[in-house]
Amino acid sequence: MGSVILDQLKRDRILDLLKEGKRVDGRALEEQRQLSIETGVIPKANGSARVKLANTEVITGVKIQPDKPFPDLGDKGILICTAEILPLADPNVEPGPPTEDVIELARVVDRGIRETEMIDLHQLVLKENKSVIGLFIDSSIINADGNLFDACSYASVAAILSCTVPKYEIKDEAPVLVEGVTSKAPVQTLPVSVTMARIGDYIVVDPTTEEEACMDSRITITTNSEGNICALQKGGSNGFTVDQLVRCSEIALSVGTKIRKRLEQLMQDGKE
Amino acid sequence: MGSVILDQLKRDRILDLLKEGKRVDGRALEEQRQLSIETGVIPKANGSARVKLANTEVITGVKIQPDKPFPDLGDKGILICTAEILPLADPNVEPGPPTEDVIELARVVDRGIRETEMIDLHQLVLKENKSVIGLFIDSSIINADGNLFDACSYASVAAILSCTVPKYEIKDEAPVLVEGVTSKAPVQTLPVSVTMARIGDYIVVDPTTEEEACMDSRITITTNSEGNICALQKGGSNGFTVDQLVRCSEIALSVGTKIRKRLEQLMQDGKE
Amino acid sequence: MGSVILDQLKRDRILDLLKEGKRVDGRALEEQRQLSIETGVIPKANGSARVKLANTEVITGVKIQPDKPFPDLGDKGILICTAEILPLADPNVEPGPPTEDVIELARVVDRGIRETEMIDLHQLVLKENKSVIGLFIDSSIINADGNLFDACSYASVAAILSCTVPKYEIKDEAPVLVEGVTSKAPVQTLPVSVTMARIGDYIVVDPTTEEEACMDSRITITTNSEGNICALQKGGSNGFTVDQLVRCSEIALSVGTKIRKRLEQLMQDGKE
Amino acid sequence: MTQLMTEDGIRCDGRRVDELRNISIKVGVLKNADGSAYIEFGKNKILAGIFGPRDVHPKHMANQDTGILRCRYHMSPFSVTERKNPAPSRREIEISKVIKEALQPALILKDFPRTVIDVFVEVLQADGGSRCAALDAAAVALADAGIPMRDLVSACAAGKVADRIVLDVNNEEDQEGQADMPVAMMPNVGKITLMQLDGILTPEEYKTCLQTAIGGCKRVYEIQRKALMEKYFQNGEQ
Amino acid sequence: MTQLMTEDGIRCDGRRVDELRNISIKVGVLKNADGSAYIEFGKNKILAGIFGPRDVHPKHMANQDTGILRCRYHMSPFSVTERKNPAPSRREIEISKVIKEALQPALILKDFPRTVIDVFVEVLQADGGSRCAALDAAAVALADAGIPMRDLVSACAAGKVADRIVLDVNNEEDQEGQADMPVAMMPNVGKITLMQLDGILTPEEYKTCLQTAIGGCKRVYEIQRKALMEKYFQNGEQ
Amino acid sequence: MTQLMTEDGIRCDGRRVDELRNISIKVGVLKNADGSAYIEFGKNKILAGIFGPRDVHPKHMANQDTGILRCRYHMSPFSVTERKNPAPSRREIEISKVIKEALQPALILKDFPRTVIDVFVEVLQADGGSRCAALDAAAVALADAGIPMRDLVSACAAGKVADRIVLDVNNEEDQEGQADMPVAMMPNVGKITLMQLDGILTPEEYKTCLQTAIGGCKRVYEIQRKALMEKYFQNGEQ
Repeated sequence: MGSVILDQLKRDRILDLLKEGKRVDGRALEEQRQLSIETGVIPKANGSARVKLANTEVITGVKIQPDKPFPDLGDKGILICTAEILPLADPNVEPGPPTEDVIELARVVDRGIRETEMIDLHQLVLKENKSVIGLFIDSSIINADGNLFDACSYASVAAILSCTVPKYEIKDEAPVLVEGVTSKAPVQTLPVSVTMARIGDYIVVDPTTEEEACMDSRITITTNSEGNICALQKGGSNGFTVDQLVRCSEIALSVGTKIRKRLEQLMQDGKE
Repeated sequence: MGSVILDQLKRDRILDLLKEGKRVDGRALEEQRQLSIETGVIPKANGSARVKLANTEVITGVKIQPDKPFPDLGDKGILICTAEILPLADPNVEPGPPTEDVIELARVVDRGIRETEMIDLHQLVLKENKSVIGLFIDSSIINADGNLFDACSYASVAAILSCTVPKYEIKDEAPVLVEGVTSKAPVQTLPVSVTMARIGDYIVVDPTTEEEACMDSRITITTNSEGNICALQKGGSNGFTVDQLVRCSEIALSVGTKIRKRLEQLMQDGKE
Repeated sequence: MGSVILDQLKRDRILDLLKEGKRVDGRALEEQRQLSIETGVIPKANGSARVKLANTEVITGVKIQPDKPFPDLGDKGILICTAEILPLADPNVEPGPPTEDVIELARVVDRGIRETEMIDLHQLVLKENKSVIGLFIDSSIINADGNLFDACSYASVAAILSCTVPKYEIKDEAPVLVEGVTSKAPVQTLPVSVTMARIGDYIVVDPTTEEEACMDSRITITTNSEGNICALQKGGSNGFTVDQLVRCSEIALSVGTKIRKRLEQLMQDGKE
Repeated sequence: MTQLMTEDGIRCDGRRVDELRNISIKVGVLKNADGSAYIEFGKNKILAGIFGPRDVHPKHMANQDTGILRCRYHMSPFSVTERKNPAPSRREIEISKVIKEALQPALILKDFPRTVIDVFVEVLQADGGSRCAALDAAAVALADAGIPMRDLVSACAAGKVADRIVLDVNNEEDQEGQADMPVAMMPNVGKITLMQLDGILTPEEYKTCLQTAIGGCKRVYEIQRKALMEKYFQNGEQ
Repeated sequence: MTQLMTEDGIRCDGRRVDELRNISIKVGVLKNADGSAYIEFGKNKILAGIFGPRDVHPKHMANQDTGILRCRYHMSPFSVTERKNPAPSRREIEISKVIKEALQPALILKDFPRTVIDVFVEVLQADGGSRCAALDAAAVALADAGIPMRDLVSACAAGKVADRIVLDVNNEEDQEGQADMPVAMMPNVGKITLMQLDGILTPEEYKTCLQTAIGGCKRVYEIQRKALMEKYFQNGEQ
Repeated sequence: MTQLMTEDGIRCDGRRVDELRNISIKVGVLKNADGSAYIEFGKNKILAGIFGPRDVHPKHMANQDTGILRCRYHMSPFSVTERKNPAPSRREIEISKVIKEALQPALILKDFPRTVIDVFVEVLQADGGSRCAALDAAAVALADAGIPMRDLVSACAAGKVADRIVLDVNNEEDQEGQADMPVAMMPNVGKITLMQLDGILTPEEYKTCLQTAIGGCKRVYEIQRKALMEKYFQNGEQ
C-alpha cells in the first residue's frame, strides 16, 4: 500500500503547520470553515435546510406526522434524527445498512437536539399515551469533507426552525389533519454543536477529511442558548488531557455563540 | 473463462438462423412455445395453476385473507404478486433475498394484472378504510428456461380465474369467515403479456434462456380483452427503434389474442 | 490443515478409552459431568438461573409481560425459548444472526418444555383471543464445552421454577399491572432432557466439545415427571440402530430421574 | 375438535391405524436439475432437485478433505392454510438441518473433496409429515442425479392418536393428536438417520411407535425403489 | 379528485398538453464525485454522482472481459409526502435496474475491463417522472465524469390524461390520470433505451404517446447539451 | 417520580454524593476466552471476554501494518426491565464503538500486524453506568489475556442530580436526573479516552463533574488492580 507512509507524511506536514499556528487551508486553529445555511430547500418537506461547511454539504428534511408514543413516554411527542452519507458524497462509502460511524453520527446529532430540550415534546401530544406528533429529521450528506457532525447538526436545527407544523385533532380515536392551520415548532433553545480534533497537542475546530485522517481524537460539544454544556461525545482512537477537555468546552461556547446568532436571525426572519 | 468467445459463437449461430427466418428450436420468430395451463393443482390454495412454456414451468397459488387496506387506498382490496425462482429451477440461482431480476419480474407481473384492472378491487372491501380482502398471488418457478415473465403472468391470471373467494363479514369490528359461501373473483378483463427479445434486427417471441443470453434487449407488453395496451416494460442492456416498438405492440396484440381465447375457455369451463 | 489427521487421532484415542469403559475426563459412559444449578442470579428478571455442566455454563433469564396471543391460539399464553452462544463463550462463534445449530438448540429446548406441557398455558390468558401473558425464556451461553442442549434445558426449567409471575388485569381493554401481587408459574411437570453421543458402538451421556467433535451422532431425549418420553431430537451426520435408540431412552429415563430430584428440591425450597 | 378415531379404529381420513396415505413418486421431473423427484404423500406435494457435486460458492466454504452437503427445505407461500412469508422461518431452517443430517450417512462425500451437493426441497402443498415426504423425494432425487449412495433413505412418521399408536400421522392428527414421531432410515443398512418426537409416550409406546415408523419406512422404500425402476428400467433407459 | 384538465386543454399545473415543466440542470455540483449533475424537473430535485471507472469491490464481481455498470436510484426520507423508510424499496430496486439498462447502451464498457462505473442517484424531492429526471441527470453526470459515450441519454414521459395524450406527466396526473409512459432514448442514435407503461392505451394512442415522449426527450436533450456547454465552454474550461 | 436526594444529601440508594456503588471484579472467569473478567458494579452484572491477537476473518479486513481491535457490547434479552430484542440496537452499536475507542489508546496494536483482538462484552443485568462498568471489565480482561498495555483503562460516570454533582450515577438518577457524564481514562498516563455527556451543565459544573468522574475512575482503578493482583499474585500464579 504505502498508505501508512503517506499518512505519516501528511500528518508531519499538518503538524509542522500547526506549530506555526496555521492549517492546510489557511484557517486559524479555532476558525470554522465558511458556513452557509439555506432553508426551505425541499418545499414538500415540513421543514428543510441545506448547510455547507465549505465542501461538506448536507440536506436535511423534516417530516411531521402523527404516531404512537413510545411506551412509558406517553406524554411526549417523538423526535428522531437520522443521517445517511449518500454514496455520491464520498468515494469510500458503499450503499447498505448504516455503519457504526453513521450510527454514531446520527445519535450525536439526535442527542444534541434532545438533551438541550430544543423542542418542547410535551406540546406534541394529541392524546396522552395514544397519539402524538412525530418529527423525523433526516439528513442526507451529499458531499463529505470532514466534520459531518456539525454540518448535520446545524442543518437539523435550521430545518426544525423552518418547520411548518400541521395541526391534528383526534376524531373517533384517530388523528385527523386540520387543513390550513399550522404553527411553528415549539422551540425552547438553540443547540449548537462544535466539533474539534486533537492533532498532537493542538486543538483544531471543524476538521476537514484530511485533518480527520491524521487526528488523534475528536470531540463534539453541544451548548444551548443559556451558555450551558448539554451534550458531548469523544471519538477517535486516542484521548484528551483534562486541560484539553476544559479548553474544548471553552472553544465550544465561544464558537457556538457566533453560530447561534446566525440561527437566531434565521428564526426571527425566516431566513438569514 | 472463454465464455465470452462461446457466447459470441452462440449469438452468431442464432443470428445466422434468424436470417433464414428460423430459430434454434425450430419455431417461427413470432411463435410461442408449447403452452400448457392446468388449474387447481394446489387444492389447499384458494386458486392455483401450473403453466408450462415448454421447459419453463411455474406454479402459482392464490391465498385470500382479510387484511388492512393500504393508507389512502381504503376503498380497495389488496392485490400483491410475488415470484421466486426456486433454486431447484436453475443451477445459477442461489437461495436468499430476491435479486433485482426477480423483483422486476414480480413487479411486471403485478402491474400487468393491476394496470389492466383485471380484478375490481372495489368489490373486495369489507369495511372502508378498516378491513378489506387481500389476494396474494405467489409464483414459484420450478424450471427456468427463459421468458419467466409470460409464464408467471399466465399462471397468475389462470390461478385468479380458478379462485374460490371465501365470504367474510364484519362482526365486532373484525372480519369473520362465513362458512360455505364462496364466489368467483370479480374479473373485469383478461390481461395477456407477450414477451419478445430483440436479437440484432430480429424480434422473437417467447425467448428461451439461450436466446435471452445473447439478446440485445427485451420487451414485455400486456394487453387487455378490449385490445388495448396496458402495461409495458423494456429490459436488457440495449434498446429498440421506434419502428420495432410499434411492431412489438402489434405482435403483443395478435399473439395475446390467441392466449386470451384459451384463458376465456378456462374461465367459462373451469378448465381448458 | 492436517486437522483431519488430528481429528482422526483424537477419535482413535477416545475410542480406545471407551473400549475400556473410560472417558477422557475420567467419567463413566453414562455419567453426567458435575452439575450446578443456581437460581435468582438476575434479580431484574422475573426468573433466572445459572447452570454449569463442568465447563459448559449458561445463564437463563425469564421475562414475563402481557402480549397478544397467536392467531388460533387465543386460549393459551405465550412461551418462547431462545438461545445465543455468546461470542465470548467460544473462539469459533462469531457475532451475527443465529446459525442453524443455534436455531436447532433453541427449538429443542423449547419443545422439551412445550411438549411435556410443563406450564399450563391456559392459566396465562387475560382475555381470550385478545390478551395473554407471555414468558420469554432466553438463554445466554457464556462458556461452551459441549452439550449445550442439556445446560440450556436445565437452566430454562430452573429459571421457570424460580419465577415470580406478576399479576395483570384487563382495564379499558388493556392489561394493567397489579402492583404487589405475584404467583408462581403454573408448573404441571418437570421436563428433563438427557443428551447422548454415539461414538462407534458406544453411547456416552453429556458429551464434551471434544467428544462432540468426533461423535457419529447425537440424541436428546426429554422425559417428564411421570416417566414418559415427550420430546426427542436426533442430530449429527450419522445414525443409530433401533437397539441403540431403545437403550438411549432407558438412559434418558434413569439419568433424568436423578436430575429431576434436584429440580424438585429447587421447586420446593426455592433453592437447592 | 375433530373426532380423530372411530370406535372401530378408523381414522379421520378413513385409514386403519397401520395404513399409509397414498404415495406416488415421479423421478426426473425437472429439466435443469442434475436429479429430481416429485412426491405426493397424502396431500403433501413436494419437489426435490439436486445440483452437484459441483464447485462451492462462496469458495471459502469448500473443504479440501471432503465434499459437503447443503440442504434447503422451503415452503411456497401458498403451501399452507395461512399464507407463509417467503423468507425462511426458524422451523424451515431446523428441518433443513435434520434432513441434511438424515441424508448424509447415505452419501460418500469423502469421494468428492472440494465440492458441494445441493439438495433443494420445495413444499408446494403441506400436509402432516412433510419433512418425511421431503426426505423420501430428496433421496430418490439424489439417486436420479447419479450420486453414489450406500443406501436409499426412507422416511415415515408414526404417532399416537386417540390412545393408539398409528402409522403416518396426517395433518389433523399432528395438530390434535398425542404424539408425532418422524423417522428416517437407511432400510438396507438398518440405521435410523432422522428421528424426532413431539408428544407424550410411555417407554412401551415409544418402542412400538418406533417399530411402527420403521415398518412405514420399509413400505415407502418399496415405493421409492419402484419409482426409480420405472424411470431407469421399464422405459428401457440406462 | 383534482380536475386534471380544463375544457380549454389546460392542465392542473397550467401547462398545455405538449408543454414540458421547467427544467434546469447544473453540471459538476459535487466535489468528491468524478462527475455530477443536479436537475430540477418540475418539482423533482435530483442529484446524480458518478464514480469510475474504478476497481470493483467485492473483487469477485469484476469481469475480465468488460467493465460493469452499477446504478442506485434512492429517495431521501423527506422526498415524498409520507416519510420514506431509508432502506431501498422494491420500487427503488426496479427503477435502479431500468435506469442502468437505459444508460448502458450509451457506454462503451468493453473498453474498461475489470472496472466498475457507479451511478448514484438521489431523489431529494420527488414529483411525477422522477425516473426520467434521474436519468437525465445521470447521463449528464456521466459526461461530466469524462466517460466516453456513444450518445447522451434523454428521458421524458408522456401519458394520457382526461382522454388526451399529454407530454411530461406530473404527480397528480400520474396518480389520477389514465396512463404514464416513461421513455428514454439516445437522441442521435435514435434508440429507445427505457420504456415502461402503466395505464390503458389504444394501439393508436400508444403510437402517439410514444412519439410525444420522443418529442419531449429531444427537448430535454437540448437542455442537457446546454448545461454541459455552459460548464465546459462558456466558462472557458477544457 | 422518585425523590432523588434527601435534604441531607443522601441519594435514593442511600449513598452520599461522592460515594461509589459496590464494585467487585473477578478475573479469569471464562474457560474458553483468552482473558476474561466479571464485574458487578451496583446492580450491573457484566462479563468481558477477550480473544486474540488472532487471525482476522474475513481476511480482507486484516491490516498489514497494524493489529485491529473489535468490540461488541451486547445486552442479554433479560438484562433490562422490558425484554430486549437480541439483535444489536443502534445504542449497542454506538456503545461498542466508544468502548473500542476508549480501550485502543491503551493497546500497542502496531506490534501485532495482520491480527485482531476481539473484545466481547455481555451485559447480563443492566443498571445505570453499564458502559463504564463494561469498560472496567474489558480492560481487566485484556490484561488477563496477557496483551501488552500502556496502562489500564478505568471508567466511572459522574452527573448532576437534584442540582448537585454526584459520583457514579445509578439507574434512577440516569432516568430522572439532570446530567450523566461517563468518563474513562488511563489513570497513570492521565488521558481521558471516553467521555460523553447527556444533560445540562454550566461550564463550572462541567469542570466539577469531570473532576468528580476522574476521582471515581481512580478509585475504580484500585479495584481493578486488586482484582488482577488477587488472581496473579495472591494465588501464587504466574
